[in-house]
Amino acid sequence: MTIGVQPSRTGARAAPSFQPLDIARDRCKGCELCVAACPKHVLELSTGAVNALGHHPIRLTDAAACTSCALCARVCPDAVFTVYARARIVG
Amino acid sequence: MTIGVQPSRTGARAAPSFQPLDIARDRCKGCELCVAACPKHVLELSTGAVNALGHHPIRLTDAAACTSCALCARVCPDAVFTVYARARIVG
Amino acid sequence: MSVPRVTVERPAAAPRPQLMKGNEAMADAAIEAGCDAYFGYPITPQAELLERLARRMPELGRVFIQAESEIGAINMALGAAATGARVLVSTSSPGMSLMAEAMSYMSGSELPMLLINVMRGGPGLGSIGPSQSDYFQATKGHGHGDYRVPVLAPASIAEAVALVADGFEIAARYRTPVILLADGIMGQAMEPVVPAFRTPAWDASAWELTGADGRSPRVVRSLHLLPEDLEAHNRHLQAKFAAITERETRWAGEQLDDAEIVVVAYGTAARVARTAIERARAAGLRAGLFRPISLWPFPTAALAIAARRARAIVALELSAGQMVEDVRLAVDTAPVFFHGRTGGMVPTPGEVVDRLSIAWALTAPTP
Amino acid sequence: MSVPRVTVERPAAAPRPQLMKGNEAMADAAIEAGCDAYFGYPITPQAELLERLARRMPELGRVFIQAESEIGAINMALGAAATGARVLVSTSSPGMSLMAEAMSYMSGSELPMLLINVMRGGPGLGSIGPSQSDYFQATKGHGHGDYRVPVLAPASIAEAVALVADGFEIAARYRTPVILLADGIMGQAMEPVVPAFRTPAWDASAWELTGADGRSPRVVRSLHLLPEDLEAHNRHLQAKFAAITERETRWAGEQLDDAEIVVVAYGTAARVARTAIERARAAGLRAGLFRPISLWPFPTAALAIAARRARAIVALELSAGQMVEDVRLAVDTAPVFFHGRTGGMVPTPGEVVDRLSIAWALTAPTP
Amino acid sequence: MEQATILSGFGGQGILFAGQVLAHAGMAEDRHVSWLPSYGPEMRGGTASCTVIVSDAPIGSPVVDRADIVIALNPPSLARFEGLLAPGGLLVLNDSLIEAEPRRTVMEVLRLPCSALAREVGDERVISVIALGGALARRRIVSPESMRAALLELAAKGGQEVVAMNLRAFALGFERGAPIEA
Amino acid sequence: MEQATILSGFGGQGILFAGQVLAHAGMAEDRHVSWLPSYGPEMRGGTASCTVIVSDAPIGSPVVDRADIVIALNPPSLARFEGLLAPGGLLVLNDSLIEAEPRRTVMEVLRLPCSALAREVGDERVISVIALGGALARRRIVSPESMRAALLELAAKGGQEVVAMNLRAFALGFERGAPIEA
Amino acid sequence: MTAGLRTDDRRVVYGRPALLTDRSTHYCPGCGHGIIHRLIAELLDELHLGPKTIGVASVGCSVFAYDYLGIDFVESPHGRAPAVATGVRRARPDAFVFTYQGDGDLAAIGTAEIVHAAARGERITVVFVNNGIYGMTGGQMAPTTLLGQHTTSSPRGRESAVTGFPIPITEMLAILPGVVYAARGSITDPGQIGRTKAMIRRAFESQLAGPGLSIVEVLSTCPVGWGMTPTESMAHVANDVTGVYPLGVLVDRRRMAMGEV
Amino acid sequence: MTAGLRTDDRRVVYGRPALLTDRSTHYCPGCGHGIIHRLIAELLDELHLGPKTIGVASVGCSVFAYDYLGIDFVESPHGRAPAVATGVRRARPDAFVFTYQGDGDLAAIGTAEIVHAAARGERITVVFVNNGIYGMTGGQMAPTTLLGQHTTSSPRGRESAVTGFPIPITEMLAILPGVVYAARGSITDPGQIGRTKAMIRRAFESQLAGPGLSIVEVLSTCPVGWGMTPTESMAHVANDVTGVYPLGVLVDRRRMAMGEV
Ligand SMILES: Cc1ncc(C[n+]2csc(CCOP(=O)(O)OP(=O)(O)O)c2C)c(N)n1
Ligand SMILES: Cc1ncc(C[n+]2csc(CCOP(=O)(O)OP(=O)(O)O)c2C)c(N)n1
Ligand code: SF4
Ligand code: SF4
Ligand code: SF4
Ligand code: SF4
Repeated sequence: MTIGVQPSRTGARAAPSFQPLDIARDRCKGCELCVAACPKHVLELSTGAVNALGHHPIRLTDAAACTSCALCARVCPDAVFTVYARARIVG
Repeated sequence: MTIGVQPSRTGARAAPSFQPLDIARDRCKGCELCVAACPKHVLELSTGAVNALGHHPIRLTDAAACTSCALCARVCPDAVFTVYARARIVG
Repeated sequence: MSVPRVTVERPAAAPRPQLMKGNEAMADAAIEAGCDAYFGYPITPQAELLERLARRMPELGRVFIQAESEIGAINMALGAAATGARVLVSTSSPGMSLMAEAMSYMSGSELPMLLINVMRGGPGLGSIGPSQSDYFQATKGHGHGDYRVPVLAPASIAEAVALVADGFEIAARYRTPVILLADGIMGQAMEPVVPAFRTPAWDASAWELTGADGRSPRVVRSLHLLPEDLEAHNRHLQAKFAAITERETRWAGEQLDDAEIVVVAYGTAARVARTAIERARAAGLRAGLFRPISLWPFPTAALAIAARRARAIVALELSAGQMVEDVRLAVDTAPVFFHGRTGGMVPTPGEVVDRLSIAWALTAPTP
Repeated sequence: MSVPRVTVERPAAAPRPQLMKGNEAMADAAIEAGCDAYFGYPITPQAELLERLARRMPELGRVFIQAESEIGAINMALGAAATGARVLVSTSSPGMSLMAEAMSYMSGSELPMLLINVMRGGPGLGSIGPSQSDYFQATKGHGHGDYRVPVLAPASIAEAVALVADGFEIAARYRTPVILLADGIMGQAMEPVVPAFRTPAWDASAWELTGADGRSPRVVRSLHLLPEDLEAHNRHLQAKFAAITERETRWAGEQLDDAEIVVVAYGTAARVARTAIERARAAGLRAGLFRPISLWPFPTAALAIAARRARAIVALELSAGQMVEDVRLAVDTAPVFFHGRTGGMVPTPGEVVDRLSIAWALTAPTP
Repeated sequence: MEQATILSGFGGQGILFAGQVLAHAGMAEDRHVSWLPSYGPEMRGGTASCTVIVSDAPIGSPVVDRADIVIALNPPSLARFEGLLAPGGLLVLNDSLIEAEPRRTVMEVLRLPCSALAREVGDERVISVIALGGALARRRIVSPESMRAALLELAAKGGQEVVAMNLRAFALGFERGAPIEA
Repeated sequence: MEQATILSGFGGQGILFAGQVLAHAGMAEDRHVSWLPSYGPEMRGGTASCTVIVSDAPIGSPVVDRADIVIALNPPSLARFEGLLAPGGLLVLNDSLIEAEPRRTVMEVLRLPCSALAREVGDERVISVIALGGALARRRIVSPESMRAALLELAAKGGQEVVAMNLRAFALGFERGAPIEA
Repeated sequence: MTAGLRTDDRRVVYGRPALLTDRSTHYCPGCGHGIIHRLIAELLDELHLGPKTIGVASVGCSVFAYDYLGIDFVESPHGRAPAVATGVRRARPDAFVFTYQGDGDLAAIGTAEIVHAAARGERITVVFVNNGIYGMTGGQMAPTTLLGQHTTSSPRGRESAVTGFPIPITEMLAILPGVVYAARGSITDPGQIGRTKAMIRRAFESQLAGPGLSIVEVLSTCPVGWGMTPTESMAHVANDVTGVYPLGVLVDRRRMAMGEV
Repeated sequence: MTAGLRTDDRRVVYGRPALLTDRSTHYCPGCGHGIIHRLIAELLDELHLGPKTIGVASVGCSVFAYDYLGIDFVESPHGRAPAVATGVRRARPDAFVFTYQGDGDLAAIGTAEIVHAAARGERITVVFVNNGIYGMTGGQMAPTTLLGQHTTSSPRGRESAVTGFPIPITEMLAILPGVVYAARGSITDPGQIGRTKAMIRRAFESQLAGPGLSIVEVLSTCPVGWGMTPTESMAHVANDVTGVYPLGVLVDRRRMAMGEV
């Protein structure tokens, strides 16, 4: 399931409501490896909050800027991310 | 004490009574490694006799033919031999 | 998917007794018992057992590995047992000591195995002479933690053959390692053996690892990091040990009915005792033999009963005195004497008779 | 030529109590006792002991080696001890199991060493919680062969400090390994310790290997291939063990004078017992504490005496019941009850009080 | 008299340190003390806790089945240790992380927003010292002076900065913990 | 009746083999038998020995403190086992290697030049079979027939040649051992 | 033609592998074990090996691997995983067998077991996670620890005079004919993680292909034991550790045998 | 000028070394241990090391080395000699320390101990006697046994498919920086015996010169275990064994360091 599919090349900006990442907040340990890996710098810890494990979980600051490159998912030790791209239009 | 001293080069045949080898008979185990090592073929087992260890011990068949090369002593696992050469005449 | 089983071809000839060396007889018994895999490391006086299996197991398409060490051997056994295989390991005293950690793991992980220890004189490198000085190790504190291992001790080569099958059976029934505790003489001597071998039942379906195919994954483990969990596991183990104590305690008695002196001895010591008792009776001493066959569980109750009418108990061991502690725990109706030889020495019937006479004299009923 | 000795600089400050972790206190005590060389391998819950010595031993120009394994560690200890060095090794239960063979060798070779086992829950990998389930292993059948090892069990960190020095002393006096048997709590807890450390005498001239310079060669060995020789050696060892039993048996009693219920417990269990006994007495139960300090030799005679006037004995352990066997061997004048927790669980004073009440009730003198 | 305090929370909340400070303070007052950490499964991340006993007599069991004070800095801690609190005992809760109400009532409860206060002070790790300050305001196991002295000694290796911060934290907790009618 | 035979000599003198032959012969006569080798220090070179018990009743100790026959093929063996011989027992000595006289007298002694005879037969390793033949001529522990049968069975793997040699050796020993007045 | 797209028209680009269980791990934040577990789960998924796999756990922080990977598992005493795996392999010729071992486990106490499993050419795969330290027991020195590295048992930094040199155990194993594949990777960035995954895939495939032991050493991190942040730890591996333990394939005898280039 | 010679005018050309005790050994006829013992005795004599030497015996036929060499000796459990020697070395920095180990002892059960003594660079010398078999216990297969070789535990000859390949343990050790000298010799004839003696001398001198472990593997014989005559055994080593275990110096880091050629 990790085949490096590229996000759809629709050219257009994703509709703001599109969510490229599902984040399993309570799995996050705030190690910030994904923060370092994200080329768009759209990941940061929510220092306000503490999750079930006692850590400040990660959050996506700008969904629109995320290119679904999945680098965060590839470096995350806790498999926190599910990464989505827009579906291509069939036909 | 194992420095490879060569036997005296007197040219002359050793007097028959000269004994180049002391053989600790009761240490010998009859392995015949010395027999194989002896270039002059003057070592053989005394099949008639049995020593304290129950083996046929080695014997020197021809003292005169022994050149005191000490090869037997170098291969003997049981340090059976003490090898002598004629003393050189001083002066 | 289950462990490759090899159908055992029974010896063609009618079972006429064969003169067999103890080590080789135990090896053949293991094969007949359906042993799938053997792991061992050479050591005197059990080497012939390993050598016999080195030849026969491959012929039967079964697993034989001479490991790099006893630690390697028993951990291979642990792995094979986790897959449901019927595993045999054999060694002698120093090698046994090296298996302490893995024995604790296997008991904790509830993995069955038959482990034969052909004891030699200790401590340390000691000698290779026959000995019974690993009794404490086998029955009490070998590895760390609260666990017990059934221990069977043969007093003849024929019995050794029978106990190999019984050992596999107990191992599988209770999912526990089992020790067959023999001494150098049981391993080295030759006696007639009627090849009446036995293949006990073996059902590994409850624990065997096969790959999680069509069922949820299984984990064979001894780690329970939460003390609450580990205690629960220990309770389960202790209940199992209680059941074994209840059901698997074994012993034999000879001439106990009128015995006023009861000799307690196992293995080779029991053989010496038998001759001594003959001579003692010839001399008018009413002696009898109580022979534990399972050393753990120790036949405590049976011995207490056998001891009731006795005026003296004599524990005889090829050791400085180990089993005698269990004898004392069992008997409080008569004085318990001890006689033992160590380091590979074997008590002679004569010296045992002397001991019996002394005990007899010391306990003479005051008129 | 003798082992490099480092003169120990006493702490400058007047000995005012310091709050110390058990593992670190034992490490410091070993240094003060003149320990020349430490060999160990990391394992919870004793790691701080190794870590403390990793820092301090090199500062003092002494030997610290973290070995590749527990087997490496104890065999390094064997080598260092053979040269006359004052050697310390520490580990926890699984590591202890791996040391069985070398322990048998060291006892057989009559080499002194102090070995600290900070016990954790078993069997197998178990848990890292505190436990006393290596009692059998330490006092009975750890390694192969007929040998015994003095075992000292501290019930406070201050006592652990004292027993480290005593342990070295006994080791040298009798040329034997000595086990200091602590549990996880003794290793992990902090208590005030008055640094009244002690440097016991140590004379290795009788056995130390120095190179055969101006004397005939010495051999440190456990092999005696002729059973006659090995038996003679075993006789010598047994005589030594008898001497140790005679002279080095240690125990402590609390409120035994009027005790009708005697709690037998060592280490952390004894601490819990103390609290329970307070509460029990508050409730009118006359209970007292018998605390073995040497587990081998076990204070059999002293316990028998202490038990005379008691109507019940309660053995309390962090195990499924091991020391209780020695208690039963010692006591036949009153019923022996057992209470234990396993796997890293510690009995609470409350549950112990309940047990005492039950024993009290069950043994109520019939009017 | 023997008083047992249990401190519990996430690793990284300075639980073990705070417990040692308390034990040192007790020792400074020539009392008997023992400090017992949880060194078990909690090691990696998860919850850390320790038990500190301060007593006038030699201490028996370092493991307690009754605590006079329980300081719970996260929800699992409350669940785990609430039951050990002796009747009339003091329960200190970290309001910032614990919404739940204690199940039992026969006890005194002190709610402090420890996490928030810690951020005020400037370092999450002083959260335990804050809570301990609050606890001591209600139960004088040891005197505030002994606590400050112990803090000075133990925080010293961290440097002036750390010492100051810890003293602030203790003072803050002690102040917020003071009974209203005091 | 229980009869114990001890065979002892140098390794390589076929001691253990001869003992097994005797045990087999006993088994063939449906008697109880046990064979116990010395597997001790003697392993490497040195002396080898074994104890064979043939009995009408189940056998107790495989280790004996009284032997009915002692076969000593070299000096150390005589020294070691002479003492175990029961009064009236039979001592077979290898005259070729043993000059010493037995210390005890209450026994029957058979001296045979076993080594020499073995060389006659053509292989040093049959020396034990020769001695055993001599012993059986004096003590019918088992019948010569059973012995021959056992030899046939056990020497078989060595091939015809070896079998023949062993039979010759046994016959030779048996003949030389026969009491003069027979 | 973006018209008609609804926000829920999403394709999974990257998802949690099926063989990873739901439990969150006990590993410290940023610990490399999590990443390596994920790679194994992905590969077992991709190669459809889950149902025939028997994992062999070792003693170290990763002992709990069996809680996180949804496959059959057996636990080994510390260092003995290769011996345990040997038993599994011989008794189950048809299973897929791998061990997961730390450097303390494999390169210290388990030296004899790994060397002889390799010498025997056991058909198993070894995932060797080298974080240069004993993580589980509190960050003591390992035989793999770098010179000068500070640990709880080398407080002054590892000194070669007293403790010798970091042990290149995989290089030692690579010279054994029984080893069919040996490689060393790291997890310092998505690229290295990808390369390491390819190595483990090759090792797995080597086992499926035939006899011989395959091993992949993964240079990992122990942020807590090293006293670094996870990000610093990754940088440390990339900059310093790989200097002592070079990355790459040490031997690939299948390729050599098949004359592949 | 041969006149005036009396028959008792003799010079010792070769005598029993002083450090060999008077006892005759328990070794089988023609066993290589005897020759190697003698070489060690000769060298300790020549280097005047006897009085400062502590030998470390291992478990094997040679365990009795302490009966035959007149020096201080300590016995080790099977395989642990390098660990025991480490303890001796650390506690007695000024002693001369060597172990004498068979191949079963060193290359099987003792693998971890020798590897880590080498990794630590312990200043000890290891005399490693490789006779390719377990002699003392009756001639079972060792990890060093040649493929096809018949032993009591490989009755059909060693098969690589089941038991793997002969282990080149000295080659493995040689790559460790802690090993200052590693060489392999044999004793098949007076010439080889001389060369082997020179290797052991170099190894001893390396220990005297400074840190690092030195090891000499000696290809020896076990006539009894091999079922050959002593002479056949020597030929077997010369013709077959040396093909698998090439003779020569594997590494000499002192020389390398000192830029010697
Ligand atoms: C016989 C034994 N010795 C020691 C231990 C303690 N122990 C647990 S894990 C471990 C080593 C962990 O280091 P590593 O293998 O590098 O794995 P990591 O934790 O670093 O991932 C040790 C020594 C043990 N459990 N058993
Ligand atoms: C723990 C342990 N396992 C096994 C043995 C039995 N044993 C004695 S010597 C030996 C190996 C001998 O082989 P090697 O080291 O090659 O020396 P050799 O006898 O061939 O000279 C073994 C396995 C033992 N004494 N201790
Ligand atoms: S890498 Fe994973 S665990 Fe780490 S911060 Fe990002 S999401 Fe959280
Ligand atoms: S080499 Fe030595 S032992 Fe062998 S036959 Fe010659 S003298 Fe005898
Ligand atoms: S201690 Fe190190 S290896 Fe263990 S989980 Fe934490 S970071 Fe990972
Ligand atoms: S068995 Fe082999 S190694 Fe041992 S002494 Fe005999 S010939 Fe030498």
